[in-house]
Amino acid sequence: MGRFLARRTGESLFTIWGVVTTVFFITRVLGDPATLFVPVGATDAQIAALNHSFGLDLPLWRQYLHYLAHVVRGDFGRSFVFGRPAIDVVMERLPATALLAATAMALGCVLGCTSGAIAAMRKGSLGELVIMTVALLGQATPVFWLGLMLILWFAVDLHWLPAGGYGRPANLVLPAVTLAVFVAAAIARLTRSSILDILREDHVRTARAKGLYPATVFFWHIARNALVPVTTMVGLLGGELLGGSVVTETVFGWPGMGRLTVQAIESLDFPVIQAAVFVAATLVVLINLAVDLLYQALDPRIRAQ
Amino acid sequence: MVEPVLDIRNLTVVFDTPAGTLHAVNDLSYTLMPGETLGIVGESGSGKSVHVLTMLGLLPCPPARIVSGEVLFRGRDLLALSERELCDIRGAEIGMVFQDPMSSLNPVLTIGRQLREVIQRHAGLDHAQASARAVELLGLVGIPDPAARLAQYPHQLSGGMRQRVMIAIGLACDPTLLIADEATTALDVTVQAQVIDLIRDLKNRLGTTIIWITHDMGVVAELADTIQVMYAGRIMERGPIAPVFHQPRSAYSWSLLRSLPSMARHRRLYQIPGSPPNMIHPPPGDPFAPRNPFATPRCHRDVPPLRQVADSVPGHQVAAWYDLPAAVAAHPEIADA
Amino acid sequence: MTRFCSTLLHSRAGLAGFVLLAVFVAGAALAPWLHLPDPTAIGLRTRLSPPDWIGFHPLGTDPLGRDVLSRLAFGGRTTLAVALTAVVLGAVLGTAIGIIAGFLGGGIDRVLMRVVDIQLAFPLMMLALLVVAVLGPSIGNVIVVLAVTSWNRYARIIRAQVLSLREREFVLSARAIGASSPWIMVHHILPNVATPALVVATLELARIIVMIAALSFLGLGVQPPDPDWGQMLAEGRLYISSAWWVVTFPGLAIVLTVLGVNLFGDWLRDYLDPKTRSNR
Amino acid sequence: MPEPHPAPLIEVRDLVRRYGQGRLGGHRLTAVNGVSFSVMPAETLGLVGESGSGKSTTGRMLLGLEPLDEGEVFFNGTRISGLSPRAMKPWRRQMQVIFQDPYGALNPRQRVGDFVAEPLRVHKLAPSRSERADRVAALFRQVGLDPAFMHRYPHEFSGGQRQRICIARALALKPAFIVADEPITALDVSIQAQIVNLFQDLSETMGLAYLFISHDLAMIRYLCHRVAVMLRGRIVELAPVETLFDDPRHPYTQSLLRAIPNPDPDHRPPAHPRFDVDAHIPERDMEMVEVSPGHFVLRH
Amino acid sequence: MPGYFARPARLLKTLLLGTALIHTPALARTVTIALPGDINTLDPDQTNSIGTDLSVLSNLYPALVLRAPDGALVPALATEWHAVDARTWDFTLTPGARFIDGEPIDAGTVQWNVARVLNRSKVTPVASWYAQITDVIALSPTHLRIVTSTPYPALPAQLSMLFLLPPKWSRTHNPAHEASSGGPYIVDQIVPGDHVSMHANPDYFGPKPAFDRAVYRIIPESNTAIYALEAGEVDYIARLPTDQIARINRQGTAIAGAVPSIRSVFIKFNTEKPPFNNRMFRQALNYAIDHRAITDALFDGQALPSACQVLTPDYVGYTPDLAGYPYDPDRARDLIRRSGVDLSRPFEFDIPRGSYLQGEEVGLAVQQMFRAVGVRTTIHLIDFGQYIARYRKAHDLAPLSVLGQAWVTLDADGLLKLFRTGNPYSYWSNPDFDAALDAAAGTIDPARRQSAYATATKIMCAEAPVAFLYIEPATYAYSRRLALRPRGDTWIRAFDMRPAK
Repeated sequence: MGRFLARRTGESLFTIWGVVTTVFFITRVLGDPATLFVPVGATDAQIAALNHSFGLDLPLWRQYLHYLAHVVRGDFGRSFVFGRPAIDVVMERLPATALLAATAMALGCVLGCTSGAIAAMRKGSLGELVIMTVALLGQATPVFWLGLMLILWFAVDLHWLPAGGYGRPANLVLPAVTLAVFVAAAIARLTRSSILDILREDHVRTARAKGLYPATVFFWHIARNALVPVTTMVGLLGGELLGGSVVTETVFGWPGMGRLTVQAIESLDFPVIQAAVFVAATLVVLINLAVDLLYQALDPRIRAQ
Repeated sequence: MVEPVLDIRNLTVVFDTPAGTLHAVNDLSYTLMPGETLGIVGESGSGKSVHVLTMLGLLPCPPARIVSGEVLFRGRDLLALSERELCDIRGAEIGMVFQDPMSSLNPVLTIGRQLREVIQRHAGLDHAQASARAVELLGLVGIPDPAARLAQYPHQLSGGMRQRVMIAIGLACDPTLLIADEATTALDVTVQAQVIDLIRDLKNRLGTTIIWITHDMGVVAELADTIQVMYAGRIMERGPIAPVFHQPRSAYSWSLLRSLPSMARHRRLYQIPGSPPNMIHPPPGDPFAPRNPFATPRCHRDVPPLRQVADSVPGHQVAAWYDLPAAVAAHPEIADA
Repeated sequence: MTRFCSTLLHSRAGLAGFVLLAVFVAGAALAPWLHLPDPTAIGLRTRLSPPDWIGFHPLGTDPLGRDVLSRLAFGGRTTLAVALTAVVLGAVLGTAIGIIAGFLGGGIDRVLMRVVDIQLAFPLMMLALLVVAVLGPSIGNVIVVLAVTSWNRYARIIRAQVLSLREREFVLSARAIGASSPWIMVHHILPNVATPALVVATLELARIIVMIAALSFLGLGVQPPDPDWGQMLAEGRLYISSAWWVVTFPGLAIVLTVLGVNLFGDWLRDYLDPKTRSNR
Repeated sequence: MPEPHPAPLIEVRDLVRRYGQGRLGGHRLTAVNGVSFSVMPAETLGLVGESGSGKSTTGRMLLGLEPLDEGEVFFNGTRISGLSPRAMKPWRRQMQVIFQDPYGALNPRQRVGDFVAEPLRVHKLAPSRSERADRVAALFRQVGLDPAFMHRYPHEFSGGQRQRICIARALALKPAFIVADEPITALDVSIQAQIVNLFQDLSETMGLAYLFISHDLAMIRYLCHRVAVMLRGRIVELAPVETLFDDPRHPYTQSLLRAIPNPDPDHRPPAHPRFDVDAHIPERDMEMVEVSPGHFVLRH
Repeated sequence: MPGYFARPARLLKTLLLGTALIHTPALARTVTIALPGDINTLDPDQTNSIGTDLSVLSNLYPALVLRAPDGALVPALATEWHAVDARTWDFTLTPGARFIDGEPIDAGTVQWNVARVLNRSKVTPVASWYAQITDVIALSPTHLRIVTSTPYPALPAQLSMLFLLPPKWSRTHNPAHEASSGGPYIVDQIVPGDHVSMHANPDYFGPKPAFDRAVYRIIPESNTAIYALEAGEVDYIARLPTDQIARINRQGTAIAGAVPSIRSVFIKFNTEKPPFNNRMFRQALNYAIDHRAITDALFDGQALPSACQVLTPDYVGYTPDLAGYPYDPDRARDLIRRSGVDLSRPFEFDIPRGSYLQGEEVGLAVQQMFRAVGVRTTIHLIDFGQYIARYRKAHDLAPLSVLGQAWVTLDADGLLKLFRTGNPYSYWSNPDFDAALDAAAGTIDPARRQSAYATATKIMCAEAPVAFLYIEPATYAYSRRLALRPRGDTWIRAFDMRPAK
């Protein structure tokens, strides 16, 4: 266990280093932020002075070493736009994204697992057809389009829910549902297929041969085992949600990290881009680590290795 | 007259596959008396596993479909019972042991849980009592340090130990009937020998009625009272073990025995020509006829009924249109080939 | 081929997917011969005309007065062509890397798998945004971005397949006759990972179509005036409340195409799955 | 170990194979531990043992399909272990392998004719397509298959037919020696005899030598000239087949022989004596001793 | 309590209890304003975004002068001002003004703030706005003198962008994300990326704002903003597409409209590279543009065509009645033929994405118009950041690009200078134009400046370094609860708004 954690931590650190390095070099070819920050009419000297204050006049390798040395201490530099430590700017937006992603994930998991399980256990029924059709449609619908359509129906036509904004539970409903549809669709399909796979396994036959109640067989011998692949999917989707909330946040004006990143890329705010990518990557790595640990809890065979 | 534990009558099971209807079990009838150990021998596709799984409601329907027949277990027709009633019988009155103990045990639950749940389900014991019973059962099947095993997972045990756990589960509620489906096939010979000893011992001590399904003539010979040779979903020959081994009356049992190396030292092995029949399009008559050098024209036409062998012990039955000893005598070159 | 057709005809879902896909692919492929108005012809005086089923603009016009139906057909050409190219590129790259990593193992494998890890940790959309921002938006760059964000899915799955194939006895048997590693990779591994690669490719095709739309929506995709579904959505989204047809039709086109791909892909996976193939 | 015969076809000396990482206290499993034996021309040597005893690994090491941690392999007196794949290639023509699982041994995406022809292509033995087709047809006939099946795919064949295809491929290079790794275990009972008979025919007509790996002692006794018994990576007993069956010396061999299910209902043993494998794991420094000519037992 | 950023715990509480301080329409004394972009910084010296950052800050910090909705410069902290000579300006300040922390707002405050902007060691992006200031002298707490290096008639206008921070407070706080106040409003809460709420400052030295509370909500998607307005969640939105104006007015819940903004949009030619160094070709392209189609069809009649100049009527130095290029494709084709330009390959045409109202549509329309006269172009939608880097840093503009320019002081001087020889933003060189600009810069006499700019403008019209398009409309929509005067210079200030009668 200790060895496992040590190895995984080492790998995770390497992964984060890779991400942090990649984003550094990508940002450096993005453009010249100083020209963007000065008002029209500024002189070359003013631009150069600004570049100097951003630290962008150093040779690339020195910028990189400087950057690495600071990243290690959790310092991504001051945001060009916000004039404050970039990591603070990002961390401020993290709760909003986390709230959205977590709500969408929870909603998606509950919906997806339930409907997937129903579809698998009632294979061939009308219910399965309906659930799977909805799930396929859910997977096929681009998130941003669904978002726009939901706004059109629920905010504009029906006036049931606010079109955007942040702060009250009502604001959360539409963006969370928009994201949850995708999650639920993916999980429903996976749950169904893993349950169908597990139904074919010998140990389910054993459980039934023991005369256990169908509910016991379902929860302890089918659902319990189906959790393993579903957990993987949840881990993967978690990462995707964090990165993929970009579009949803834009559509709903949700003050999260995704929108911040798009804005930072547009305004060439290198420190914020770097910090945002770092935070997102760290979260993905942590989610993967958590999934691995959860795996061990769920599957004793993995624990043994 | 003692009432049979199991009385199967005209059971026919088919599978609906995209390629057509697969005839898995064809008009199968037999009875099993209390305390009897029945060894069912057959190759893959002979219907030996399918028929027991169907009667316990363990095969998914569809694709499986029971066309006809009844299965009387202590007088009750299993096929007419509701799933709920069947649940009460499975695990309690009928215990099962499956082939691959690795895949037949749930890998993510402890041995203890998998034992306890069947005990608690049927015997109505509480957790502590069920644990105690589980320890007792593990001891019964010869697992050393049984108490410590309860917290272990299947993958932490050796194959032999896992199969003993399976047997313990099968025996957990003192079943009237224990069905072992290829229970030793996946095990090493030495372990297999131990499991056979164990079953024989349990049979003597508990008086359990046993159906032992295998493809290994040797295992049957060591364990069973009655042997039933199946081929293509039908019984080819059935009877007390000694006469069937010494004087088989079905060409199929005869061929099987003669193809065994242990029976044919320094002689060329008897080679059964052809390959097992396609059960979607089974041959019209005796299913073994196409591979049987002694087949008569009638064999290719009509399905022979299972009948008592006239000149053998009572209960020795065969399904054949030919008289095997006569046929072998008439064609010594086949027997020696 | 006969088996393909007969099995397909027996699967309602697979057939529905195939038909949906066929309709959109045919519409896209045949667009130039359908006598549609020029999809780039601007008519400012007729901008945002509502759908007129029997008139000149059956699906209405967009904010620049261009014919929505025509843009949908020609946009399908772009979207599907870009998606297919990206899928093929990603599949070839990912499969090659997956085979090499899985079969050769060792240091190469470790390095490649770390790269996969790094890319997986890099939020996909952010990576796409950054790469397009660096390379500048163009069809070619969109294809590159999509292929780059896609190869690791093939690589991971193919590598896992190869790891188990490598232990299969026919590979050992090929070694036993003295076949070299490249020979085995080409003659034995590649044919056997073609099916999983195809299955991943259908899933990826669906994902990539949505991804193209998302990139276009954020303004990073295909460059105007060439039509593209995602770009039509992006251009039309300002007008969603005043001209519903501008966003509804391209949105539906994406949904139905992806649905078709998914349905057909699911069926194809079952069809190609050896477990369901030979009823043993 | 002294050799009973002067010129063995195959000789292996002190093969060792370890699995797992050795560093940081990770446990290493020694799958094969100092295995030595030889196979004479046209001889069938049986290798028997429980699953995990290292018998398959030994066969693969012998063929160079598995790296050797220690030890040497000689073919006709020439050392062939440690050769590069290129240098090994000519020797591959002399030794072939047949595997247990006829479903896994065939490439499902390759026509069986191509599968059988592959060795000819790899060794450039039959350059033209028609020449190859003729050779393949001849091989098909040799193993009792209709050459018309050449263009079919593996899934169209039964287990027994597949095993014949595998044998045809192994024969394509006209080897002198074949490692048969549990070749009949996965087959239906009614088919096993067909394959065993084919092995015997080939041995007689082509003078093939076999290393016959099996856990089926009855089959070993029927088919082999000599038998080696493996336990946890060591050979514990090696003897001519009748000697071994009549006079087993090692307790493990004894327990194995007693465990064979006897298809004779009149000879039911009262109970099989229990043999605890873990109590008899061969120690490292144990040596083989010759108890009678050609009969070697690991001292216990 | 001074401004602060909500801590996550507070945020969570707010969320759970649903008691966010966003107003509900029932409270008549609150105005909720939708901002089209994020509030990036609260430090007035770190931002040049009028429509977002500075609009919010104008409610919090005092300025010497303010630009009223009608475009006039009106007193704020400075009650009156005049030019002492061409380079010296005197300001009289309101006595007794204080920040909420008690610091006085006086001449010293201004002095400190100007010094802060112009500080060489800690560069601020907006330093260029005030670069001509050489000296700030506090003659007394209420009497301020500012000296410039050259005659600078636009100084008061420029100072309407300068918001005064409390010097003492600034030493112990980070003005980038903390706010004090000395203006009409005091911050209540800031949720980054979502909203800023504020209440009226009872001690403000100026006129009391009409609304007790003001909330700025950030809604970047114009659709979402429109829906929010229709749902009554916000009272004011800006930058909506012109086709929404009629629709909103038809619905009647809100009032929508457009006024000419201070930004004119044109196609900038890279006149440094052939064939755009060819005047005849540039003129031809001007003839090829159907301005009416753009302003009437694309902008639903809400935009005005440019009068052959980059200035709009709001600028000092605007030349009225300048005859431009009529739409004449035949003439355009003729000129192109005579110019001898090789049209075999398409020209690159950059459009900065999302920068101008319906800018992409305009670009596409222009592309079609150019194609009609045989000039083919390839469009690239690029980020504004990349566009400006190409424009300014690399000095490598595409042959054609859509550009909109404005100058905050509404003075021709600033905007026209961008086309002067040697200016880093200029790709064009014309000695007569330069001379006219120099003549204007040498004086503060309005008449002489006007005539000099008229000369410059006419030269530019004839030489056509750009293809003149239109004056970007400033669109808006506001709830019927509100009364306000729409303005074209993108300021969105709560204290300008009043409840409707």
